[in-house]
Amino acid sequence: MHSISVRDLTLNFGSHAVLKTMNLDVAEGEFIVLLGPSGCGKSTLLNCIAGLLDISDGEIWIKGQNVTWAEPSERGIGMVFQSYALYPQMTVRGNLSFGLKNARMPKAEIESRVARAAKILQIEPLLDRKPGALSGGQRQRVAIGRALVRDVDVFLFDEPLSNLDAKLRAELRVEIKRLHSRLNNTMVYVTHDQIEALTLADRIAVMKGGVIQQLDAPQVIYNRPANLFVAGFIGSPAMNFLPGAVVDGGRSFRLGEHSIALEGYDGRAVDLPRAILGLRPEHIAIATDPRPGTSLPAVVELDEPMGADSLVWLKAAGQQMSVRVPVERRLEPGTPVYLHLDLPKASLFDAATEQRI
Amino acid sequence: MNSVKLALGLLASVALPSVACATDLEVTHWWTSGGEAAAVAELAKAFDATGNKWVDGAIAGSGDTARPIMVSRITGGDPMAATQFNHGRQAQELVEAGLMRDFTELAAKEGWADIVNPPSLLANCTLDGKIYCVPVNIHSWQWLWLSNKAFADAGVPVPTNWDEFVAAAPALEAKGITPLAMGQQAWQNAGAFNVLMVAVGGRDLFMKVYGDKDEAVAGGAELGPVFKAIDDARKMAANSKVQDWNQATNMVITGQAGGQIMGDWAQGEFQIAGQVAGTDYTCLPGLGMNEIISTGGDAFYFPVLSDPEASAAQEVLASTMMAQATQVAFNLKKGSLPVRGDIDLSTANDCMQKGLEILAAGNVIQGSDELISPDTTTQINDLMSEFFNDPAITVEDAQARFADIIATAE
Amino acid sequence: MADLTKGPRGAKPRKILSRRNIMLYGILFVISVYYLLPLYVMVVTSLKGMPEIRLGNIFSPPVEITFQPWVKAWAQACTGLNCDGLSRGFWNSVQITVPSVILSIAVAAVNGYALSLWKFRGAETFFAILIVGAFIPYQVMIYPIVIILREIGIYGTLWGLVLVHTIFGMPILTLLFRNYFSSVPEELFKAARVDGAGFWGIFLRIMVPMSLPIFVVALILQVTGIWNDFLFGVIYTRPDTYPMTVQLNNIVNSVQGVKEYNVNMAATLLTGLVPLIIYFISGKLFVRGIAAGAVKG
Amino acid sequence: MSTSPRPYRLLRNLNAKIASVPMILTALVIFVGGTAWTVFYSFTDSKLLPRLRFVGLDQYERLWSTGRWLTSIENLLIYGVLTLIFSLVIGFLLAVLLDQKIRFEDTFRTIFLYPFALSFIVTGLVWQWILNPEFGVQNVVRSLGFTEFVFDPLYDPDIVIYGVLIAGLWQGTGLIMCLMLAGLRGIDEDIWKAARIDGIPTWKTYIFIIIPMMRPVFVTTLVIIMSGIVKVYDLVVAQTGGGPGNASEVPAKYVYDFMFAAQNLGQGFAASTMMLLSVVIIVVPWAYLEFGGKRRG
Repeated sequence: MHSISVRDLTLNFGSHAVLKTMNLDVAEGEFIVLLGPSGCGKSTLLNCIAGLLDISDGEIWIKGQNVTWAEPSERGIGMVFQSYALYPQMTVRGNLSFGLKNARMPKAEIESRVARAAKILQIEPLLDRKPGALSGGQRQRVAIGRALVRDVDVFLFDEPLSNLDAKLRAELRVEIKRLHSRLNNTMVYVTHDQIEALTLADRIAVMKGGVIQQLDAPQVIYNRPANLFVAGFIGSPAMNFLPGAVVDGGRSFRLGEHSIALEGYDGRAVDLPRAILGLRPEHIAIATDPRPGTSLPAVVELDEPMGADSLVWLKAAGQQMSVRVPVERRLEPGTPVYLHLDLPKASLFDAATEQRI
Repeated sequence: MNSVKLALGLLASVALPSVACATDLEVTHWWTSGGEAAAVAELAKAFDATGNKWVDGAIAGSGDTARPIMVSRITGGDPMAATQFNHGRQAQELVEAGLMRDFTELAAKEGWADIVNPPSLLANCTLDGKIYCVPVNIHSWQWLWLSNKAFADAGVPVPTNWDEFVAAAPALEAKGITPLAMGQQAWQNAGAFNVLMVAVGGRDLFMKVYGDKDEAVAGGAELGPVFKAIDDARKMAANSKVQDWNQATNMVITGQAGGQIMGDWAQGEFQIAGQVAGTDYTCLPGLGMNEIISTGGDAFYFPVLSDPEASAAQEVLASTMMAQATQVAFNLKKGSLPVRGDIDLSTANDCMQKGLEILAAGNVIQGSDELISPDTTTQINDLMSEFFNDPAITVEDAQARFADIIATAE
Repeated sequence: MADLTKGPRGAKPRKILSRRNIMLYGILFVISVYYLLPLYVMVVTSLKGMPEIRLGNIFSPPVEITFQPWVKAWAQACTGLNCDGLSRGFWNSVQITVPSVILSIAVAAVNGYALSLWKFRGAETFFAILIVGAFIPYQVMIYPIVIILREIGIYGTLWGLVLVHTIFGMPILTLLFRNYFSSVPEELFKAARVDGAGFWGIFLRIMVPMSLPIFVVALILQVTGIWNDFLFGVIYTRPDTYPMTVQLNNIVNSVQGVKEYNVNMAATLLTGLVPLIIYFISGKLFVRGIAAGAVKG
Repeated sequence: MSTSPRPYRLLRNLNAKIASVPMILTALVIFVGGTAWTVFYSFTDSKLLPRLRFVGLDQYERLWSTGRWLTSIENLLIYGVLTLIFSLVIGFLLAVLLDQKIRFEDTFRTIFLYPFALSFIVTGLVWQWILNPEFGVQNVVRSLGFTEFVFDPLYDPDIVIYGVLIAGLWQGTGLIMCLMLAGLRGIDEDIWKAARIDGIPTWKTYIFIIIPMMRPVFVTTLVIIMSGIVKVYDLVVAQTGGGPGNASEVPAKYVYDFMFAAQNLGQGFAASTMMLLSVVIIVVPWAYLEFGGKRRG
């Protein structure tokens, strides 16, 4: 049984389709991250799952129940929002217990649940304060606590860390991960931050234009992006794209006057007049000598030390490329070098369909 | 029957002292100036004496403020027990709609047809042979009130007619006295015009214009002198900057103005101010020209009520209003003439006596309210109001517009 | 939502006696005179006797202060047969104002809440009609409303009048509440739904407690409007429940000889006292609430 | 938790819909229904009571050939345009003045706003009194030695409408100032900092940056000002009674007078219909753009 199952979900605003026949199954205890640029429909999908938006077509199942038309509170979910959405006139305790009171839970039970959540999140000293007197991080803990006390199997996070500064964000990210491993409940987490996605998720659903582009484990998403969009969206700096053609019955990639042997590439190899070769910066090595068939001559333009490693920007075959190198390796602008390509880790896309081949 | 009811009422009120067993009747009217209020008090007193209670629903302003309220209440299904209307055409539609009580029976029993004089008053209350209202007084518009003090101050004799008054105007102005007091409300301007039409033009002309609605006469040379007179009035009233009619009357009382064209209700104000006709002020019916008075007046209408007790009390009130004693008391205070021809008003002052004489001689005409619809009245009011306030409007323009109004009048 | 506690935003203050400040305060002072003059005239006139008023200068302070006009306006002035001044209407006005204010605000608040957070198909259309309704002169509606009230059977009752005030207060108040609730973060509303609060639960437990400023605005607008209303008060009630403004009109328009300007002014001030007091007490909240209800569109 | 079937569209948000019933009824029955009723009967020759005797466009022909109606339209245009301009300009300038970090801001604000608590009836009476040539400003100036000084707007048909305007602005600008002040305070302080760094003069910052940012405030303000203009009635009645002559007549008064005083409902309805028509032409497209069909979230 899936924890959450979205079946053929469609959502239209007027004539504009925001979500298009979407399908998504989330296993029990799984941490799914919905990732995408703004306007891709990821928050909309989350709101549909929560029951905060009426869908146009399709079904939503949670824990084996068809909840397509159930009220949000009847779906057995807890939700955490970007702006925390704490009730300003209630104390922290009031915020935590509001939902339980609405469910007409006995007082003692409410108290014990609030106490437990407060303990887990270490917000016990704050219980009698109003949200206005809390810091951003504290507020978000309370917001998480509000989902926690509901003792539900599904947690929905709508960009919960976006309003926090970088340091707090990293802290809370870890905390959410710890929480997940402790509670082991299903979590659906919306973000536009790929670091959050890559660190937290069991699986990532990369979305664009109301469609899930790829749904896979973070490493798969990273290493074997399903299409050009996913390849470009994930990874910083972005994947290097080299436009060219697949020739020789799929055995080599022609890039201007250069030809690269597609040795060890694990895709189906067919000839394509217009194709794109994608290589992540760390899958390229810089050398002084050429390596026949799998290297390209290049000229260094700029190097960008980033602490742990360094990015080198070069020009090769008329394309700008970036390469990740150890920080000790400094290269003067104008130096001619050869790029050795790690083709087994490369991605090849059909320029027309933008799909991986 | 009424006395039985009264007795029962009294008995009941003795038996159950804490409960108001007398029927409360709400009576709405717009009589709120000093003289008017004193007159209403007489009606209320007489009615209260029957063991019932007069609940006063005065709405100040003028009929124009009060009438919408009354009409709304009646059509809204929450009518008062009795309400003032100028009889004539104002209430006709309410009667036609069956919202007003029919008093034919009571009138027959008390013989109103024999006692009401002139009979046109009762005729105005009658629709399809049934009587729907109780006339309470006769008001005539055709009076010129002059301040003896003002003329003494100016050193000219008190005029005896309109022409002398116009001639005396420069002398008054020389002393800083406003010759003619005139409130700035439209009905006062139009009222003066209608008065001048009768006084200067005569009864026949008036009837041709308002009775026959003869457009040719309205626009013709016959009406020329009337428009000249109203032009004189406009010049004489140029410095009169008051709104209400009784403020204008007050100017005459205090000698700030020479005179005022106003209906006989102005008399109540002189009376309240303790002035004596003949010595302090002079009244000229028909402006001293044609001694004819109109016999418009006020009447009370009684909306149909569902409560039988209140309906019975309505009859008591109607009967009370028509009673001799009430008529005398009320009209003396109001400065109007009683609707009954069979009562002695020897206590009335000079001016009222003059009015009574004219009435007895039958020199009466119908009031304009009875001849033309409120709609037409409003149009004439508008015209006269503009005329008085804008010296740029020529006599010819005004007459041409007047003829247009008469042409479409109903 | 905007918060007035953030303080003024204009240019920085400089020396206290700079030319700029002298001009600034000079202008403010002159304008204040224009705004205060009528109040001054009203107060001064109401404390004078009639002979002094006749002497002419309305701006001169009273030589002999008399409270007689106030007494007369409150308890003695006549309309028709009733000579008990404004006192008669005071409680009537209270009785009309209190339920009218409560009901009209309650309805408008719920409207604004439903319109901003529970949008349903067609809701905006009804709202647009309502806004256009704000432009319809009341006079035009007198007749249809008489008929409607008659058909419902509450013509002439207090509830009829309360209903009329609720109806005519609705457009502007709904606009204010809608704007206010639109500025409430939508996530708060979503969180409450996840927490299992329903339409009324969210309204009463979440929205109302955080809406004090806008309720103050609505309160002031309605108390002022309803207390000052003459037209509906006189048409849709009966004499024994006439509001104070009807008596004010009667006093001002029943002229006994000369106009008693001092009594008129005293009556005017007495009638205006309730809204003025309410306004002075909660004026600051009023501005803050206006900020919340009008700034966001 | 149970498998819930898809509910009927009408039953979604049922509570919100139930709660909106008063609004929907008001919009449909009162505003649309009442308006339709009025338009319908404007084609009849109804006198005191509505009756179904159709006369086609006669009432309209008469309306547009009546000098008083034309005067009232002219007055409404003058009064409306000037009120709109002056309310916005004065309201905004006052708000800017108060936004200069001045002392006694509360006091000044109270002074400018208190007239709003008073009714138009009161406003009209006071200004009638102040503008009365025998007692008021003219008399005072004359007594200072300027014996030829003439200032009697209420008695001069050519300028009487400006006399009404003075009173109307006195009553209403305070509220506009409040709205504007709220709008100014709602602007992010960073905008001011940015403008200062860019060296933009203060007045330019207001006109080109601040005012455009205050659009929602202006929308609310416009609704309030314009709905007040169309409905202006009490003020004229109390201050001038429409006089001298018909010089200060306004459409709402024309409607009222013809419906009730002249007992010509048909004519009154025709005049109402013309008023409604102008409202519809001006307001509906705008209201639709501003409030209708717009989606959030």
